[in-house]
Amino acid sequence: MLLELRDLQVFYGDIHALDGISLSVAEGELVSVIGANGAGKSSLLNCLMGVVPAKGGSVTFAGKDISSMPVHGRARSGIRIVPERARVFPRLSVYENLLTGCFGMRNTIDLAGKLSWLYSLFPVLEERKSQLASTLSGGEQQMLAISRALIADPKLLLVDEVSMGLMPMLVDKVFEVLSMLNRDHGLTILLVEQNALASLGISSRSYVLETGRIVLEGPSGRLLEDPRVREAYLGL
Amino acid sequence: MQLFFEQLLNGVAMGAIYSLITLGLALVYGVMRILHVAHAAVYTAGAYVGLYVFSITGSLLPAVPAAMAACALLGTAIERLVYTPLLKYPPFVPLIGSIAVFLGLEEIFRLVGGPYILSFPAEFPFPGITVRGVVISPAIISIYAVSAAVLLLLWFIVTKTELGLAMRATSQDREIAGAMGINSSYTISMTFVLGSAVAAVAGILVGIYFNQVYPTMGAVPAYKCLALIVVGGLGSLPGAVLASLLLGVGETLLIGYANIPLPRDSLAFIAMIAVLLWRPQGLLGNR
Amino acid sequence: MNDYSITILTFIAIQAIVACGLNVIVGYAGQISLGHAAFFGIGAYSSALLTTKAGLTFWTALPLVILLTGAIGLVLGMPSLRLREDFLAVTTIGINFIVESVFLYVPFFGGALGLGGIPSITLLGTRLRGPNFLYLCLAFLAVVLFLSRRFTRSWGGLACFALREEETAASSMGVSPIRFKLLAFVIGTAMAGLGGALYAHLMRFISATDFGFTLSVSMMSMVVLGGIGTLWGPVLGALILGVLPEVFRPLIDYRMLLNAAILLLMIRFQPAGLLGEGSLLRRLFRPGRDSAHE
Amino acid sequence: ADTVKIGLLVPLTGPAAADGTSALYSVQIALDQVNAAGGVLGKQVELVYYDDRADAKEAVALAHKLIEQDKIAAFVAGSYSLPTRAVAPIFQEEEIPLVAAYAIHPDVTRAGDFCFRNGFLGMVEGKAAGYTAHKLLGGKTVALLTSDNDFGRTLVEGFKEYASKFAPDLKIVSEQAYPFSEKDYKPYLSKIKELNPDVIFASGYYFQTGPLLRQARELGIQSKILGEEGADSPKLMEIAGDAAEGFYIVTNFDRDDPRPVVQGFLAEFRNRHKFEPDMVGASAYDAFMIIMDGMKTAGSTDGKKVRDAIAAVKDYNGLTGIIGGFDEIGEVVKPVQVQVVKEGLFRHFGVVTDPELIKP
Amino acid sequence: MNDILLRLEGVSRHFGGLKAVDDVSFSLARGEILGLIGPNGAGKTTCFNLISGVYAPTKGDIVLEGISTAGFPPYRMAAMGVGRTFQVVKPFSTLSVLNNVQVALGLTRYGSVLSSLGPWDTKASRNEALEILEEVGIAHLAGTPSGQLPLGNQRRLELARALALKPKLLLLDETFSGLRHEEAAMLSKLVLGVRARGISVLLIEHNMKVAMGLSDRLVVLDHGRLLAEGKPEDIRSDPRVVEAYLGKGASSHAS
Ligand SMILES: Nc1ncnc2c1ncn2[C@@H]1O[C@H](COP(=O)(O)OP(=O)(O)OP(=O)(O)O)[C@@H](O)[C@H]1O
Ligand SMILES: Nc1ncnc2c1ncn2[C@@H]1O[C@H](COP(=O)(O)OP(=O)(O)OP(=O)(O)O)[C@@H](O)[C@H]1O
Ligand SMILES: CC(C)C[C@H](N)C(=O)O
Ligand SMILES: [Mg+2]
Ligand SMILES: [Mg+2]
Repeated sequence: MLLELRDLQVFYGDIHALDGISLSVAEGELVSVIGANGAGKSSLLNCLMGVVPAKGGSVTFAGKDISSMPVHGRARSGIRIVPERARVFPRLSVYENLLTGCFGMRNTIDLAGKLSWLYSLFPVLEERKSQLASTLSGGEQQMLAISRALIADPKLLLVDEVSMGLMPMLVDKVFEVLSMLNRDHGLTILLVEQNALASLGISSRSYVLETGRIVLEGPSGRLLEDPRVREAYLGL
Repeated sequence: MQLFFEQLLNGVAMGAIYSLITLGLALVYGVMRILHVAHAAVYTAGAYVGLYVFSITGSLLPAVPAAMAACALLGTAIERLVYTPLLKYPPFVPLIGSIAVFLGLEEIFRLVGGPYILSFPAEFPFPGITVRGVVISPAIISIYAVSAAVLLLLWFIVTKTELGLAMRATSQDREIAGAMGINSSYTISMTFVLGSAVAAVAGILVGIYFNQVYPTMGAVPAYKCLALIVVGGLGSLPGAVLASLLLGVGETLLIGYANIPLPRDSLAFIAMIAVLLWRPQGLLGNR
Repeated sequence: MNDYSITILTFIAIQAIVACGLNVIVGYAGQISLGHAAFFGIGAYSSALLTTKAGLTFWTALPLVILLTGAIGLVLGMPSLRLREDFLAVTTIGINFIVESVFLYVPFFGGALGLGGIPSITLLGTRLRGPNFLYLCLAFLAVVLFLSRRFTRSWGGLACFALREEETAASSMGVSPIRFKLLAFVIGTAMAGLGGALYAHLMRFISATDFGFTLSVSMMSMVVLGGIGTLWGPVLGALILGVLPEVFRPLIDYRMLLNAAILLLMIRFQPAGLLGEGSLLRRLFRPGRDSAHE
Repeated sequence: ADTVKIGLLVPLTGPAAADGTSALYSVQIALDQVNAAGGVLGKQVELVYYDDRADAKEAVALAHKLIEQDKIAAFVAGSYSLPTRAVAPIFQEEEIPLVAAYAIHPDVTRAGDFCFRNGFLGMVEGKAAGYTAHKLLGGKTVALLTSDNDFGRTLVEGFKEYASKFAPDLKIVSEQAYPFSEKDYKPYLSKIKELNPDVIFASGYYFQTGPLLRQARELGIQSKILGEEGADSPKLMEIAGDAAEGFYIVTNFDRDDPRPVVQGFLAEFRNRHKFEPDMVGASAYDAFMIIMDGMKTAGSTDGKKVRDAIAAVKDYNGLTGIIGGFDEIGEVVKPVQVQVVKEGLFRHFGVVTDPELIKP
Repeated sequence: MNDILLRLEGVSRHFGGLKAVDDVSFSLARGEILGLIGPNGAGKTTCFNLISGVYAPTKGDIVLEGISTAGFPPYRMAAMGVGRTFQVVKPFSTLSVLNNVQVALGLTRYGSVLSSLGPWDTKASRNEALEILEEVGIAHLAGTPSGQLPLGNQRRLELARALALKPKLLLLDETFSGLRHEEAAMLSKLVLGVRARGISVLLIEHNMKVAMGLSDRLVVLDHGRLLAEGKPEDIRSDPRVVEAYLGKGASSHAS
């Protein structure tokens, strides 16, 4: 297992956001998490990244316990996040935002090659290379956040609602890219998504989160058939 | 004409000194969005430590690095103990903390160094230059040389190394900067190290130039330099330098050639308000 | 209670009045002002001038003083409409310095020599001194607190809270940023003017340096320390910052150091203020009380 | 009580701390001398002092504390004009005698008949400075450069009054003021350099005049430079170095005065502390001693009686000179000292005795 | 439906050299739900900012109920009956959810200083705010500081505040994004109910199921310009729209 959580607990003051989450993601797997508003999906990803502290439980990544590793340490060991609401650096240019994605490893990756790949994926980013990120449209910021996370060849990618704000055409494209990276390059992905149809579609396994607890898990194909999931998440 | 050049030389020297102090503030503001009033106390500490080491060893050679080291330490201590824990509160909370630190340090300087003005009798090991009747004193030469060197070095660090990018990213979203592999607490500490070491240099230069070191010598820079980073465009380093030089020259020429009815220190603020009404983001700021 | 403690308490009451004004601007409307002492000074100077040069009594001058200070607050509040956060903070520092130097340099304001011969306050034919002056200040403080409370409970107050949190959203909800920021500025500075008038007639002699930046800083410290945006915070802050130096008085040499240290410790460990959200005092006295207005 | 309590306010912290410390140390010497000689009226004297930070508001509260809590019999004002002005009416009202050491503002003594001043009124010292520039230094043209506060401004007023009343031929070629915390005087001095006056009257404190001297000489200004009591500090020499040579001041203390009071005080001060005594300290010493003398003469510590005794003083042998007496307002009448810096020390240069000038 | 509520007449907005909105004209009838769609960066949010007064148009005019409103500030537009939500949510973070809605209820009081002096925290205003929260489904969170809500609920709060303005025109900027199907369906129903009360709705939405399902008509922007306009079924099959926006897998989103 590349990633393994045991009994994770997260609190915000008195709010018990995650209550005993245990899950695992194997190397090269694409796993999705779905759940209602406030179920704790974002908290889960943020806690894995180290942005939100855990009150209890353990996180193991590539065989190492990273529970007490600071956020930048986790990033350096190969975890990247596409955060909810993109959270690009507003007063850095688009290009500089991309550079932050490969901080400290500009010389170890093929920067030019990566950039041209990302620009071909999202041509608008090249057009807006020197524009401040705060003036990008919502969807453009989302594209920037995805690119920023991909530029440094992560080992584990955490994705929080990428489809939000993206136009339909791009939603398809982004999901294609994610499954391509997963399939062809063995990138391990943990995907949080409201667009349940799409995320169950590309993932091999899924978890359903409700009020801080995992209530359902299994192969995505099986969840697609689950009546509760169909009603609440798929509208079928 | 000769008088004009003398004034100009002197004005630029003042500007250079302002910019050495202001840069630290701009750096800190850039990375933490905090108005680091206590920076003026770090600068005073630089002057005291410099003077102390100088009076023991009789040489500036150990005095300058010692002061820089001491100030770097003091600066990061302030950051670690006061600012970082207060970061998530509205900006006036760390500001009040900063002012408290500033006042406290002033008292410590008074208790340790005495309430009196101490002189800083360092001589420069080279003579002044006379260019067409205008005397350029060794002190002014040193101020020019040292500030130019420090400014260049800082410019290089901030724009040419990844540290600069890390600083700006950290200032805008500390958590996400971390998630990109940037060690934000290291970055912030480095910022304080740089800014404070430069302030130490400024403190020593001022101490020698005016031959005085005293507990409240930071009081005027504490607020005047705030005006300067605002005029420059908060967080903009070139802006801070530009504003400092303009103020140094402007003040000097205005006093020399016009009878202004208001004190010199309020000039900085009048200029600031004028600039802000015209460009609310400051000279070189973008927003 | 002796004369000495009464004097201290009188100063505290006056500063509490002024700090309450600052709280309206900073706490309610979210406009950082580090130049509040300027308005305190404008109140003091205008009352001093009206009573010494125009021959008015304190009571006839007072409405004029309050109006005048509020009006100047309106004018000097204008920059706050264009500037944000730290820009505004530093601009207000600038305003403080400029106002101070106008008092210091313009002969009409007594220049460097200050203004003396300010009459004391008489009420019902008796001159107010010692405890009576204190009662007067406390009465005004009560009025100021009452008005502050009324303000927080008015739609205008709510509009200010909204502006403080998110200006674009507030504006899209019908709140004119200009109108309500200036309203807060006028109310806040008028309170400072009232405090200034009391101060002038207590001291009977004023000079520009009484209204410097350091005073603005301590006003701000009072508000932040007590709990910014709370009703009683500024009063508590004024009380603490007024009493502390007296407690440390016997330590002479270490007094100001301890003062600064305590301020730092309080800010460091109760950053939301002693009466602020989630503070120790608040948890002790009002367990389980919800929501953020007041 | 079995001790006589004397109150003292001095600035021990803040920008005026150095002056306050000097004043306090000097008063303590006076106190020890008095107590060693058996105290006053058979009782030991106790000094109650507080730090007023040279702040009017603090001083007012402390004045009440001295009166109410400490129940002092008399008060030495050892602080700057600003706080001293603010407290004078309070002591007046309580009928407690007040002697101001070195505050120069006229309001101090105008507060009433219980308020006296041992230092010079700003106008007097300013006039004496005018006389010195004109007569003793032979100046025909002067440039005025002053610290912008009540102190500097008042002195300049006095100087100008002298010029307009007594010396029509003395020309004031420029008048400039710099802010209290100025450091860089070159812009002002450059202007003066062009005018090349015979004398520059620099009225400010030593931490201002010191650097000013240095920078003036650096710019190559040759004019004679005259200061006043604010520059009367050993610190001036340290700051200005060689540039202080030949600098004149009008002040309230003559270090070359051979009288034993003076030499004894100098020796004692140097013995106790690491630094040189100054005019601020000497004036505070005298203020305290005048009160002691008043009590002895009155044979009582009662405020009214002490007041009357002080008002009646004649030819008192003070540290700062022979005090002719106090006028009806409470201003001291005594000669103004002129000193010059020689080899890094203030030395006697002359005195201004003309009653027209030194009568307040 | 000839009763025109809002008309954009050749409206442009430039940022430096960038034409975010370029000569756009369309109109919205009273009681209509109009969908505004288009690729990312097409200028949809900018259009909202123009209509709600956050930006003034560089060129062109915006007419609301026959009044030319170009250059009016947001608070005047609000007073004229425009209520909006923000794509990037903007809650009054430290205020409770209830207080957030109450702010919007004060719309009629903010017109003059005098009328703003009345008390706001009355039983009436609390009840009214609670009712609206009930409608959007977050009444149980009334006491929570709004900054602590998860994103989906902040979107609902945005909607609640806009409704509390009792607008004639409701502008919804991706209010349905970040909601799962069940939640989106509930809000769709609410929007239909709002329209039934005679309120017009202008809606930006990338979720085609929602956009196509709710809108009477759709306007498509691309690169700041009007690309197409028409009934949902026509837009869905318009090749230009498919190429620029929907993509080949269009059916999976627009089903
Ligand atoms: N900064 C915070 N402070 C307090 N509570 C928070 C904070 N962030 C999240 N919460 C609470 O934690 C719980 C989980 O929130 P989280 O954002 O993880 O939900 P989510 O599943 O991502 O929801 P959504 O689908 O709306 O994004 C919620 O009850 C939320 O109110
Ligand atoms: N203040 C600004 N300065 C410069 N460019 C801007 C500014 N605001 C918006 N833009 C640009 O204008 C274009 C239109 O932006 P807008 O936000 O209206 O797009 P949108 O249609 O809402 O897109 P999305 O669906 O991604 O939210 C974008 O390309 C954006 O980069
Ligand atoms: C130290 C002294 C020169 C003080 C001065 N006499 C004053 O009253 O301000
Ligand atoms: Mg989420
Ligand atoms: Mg948009």
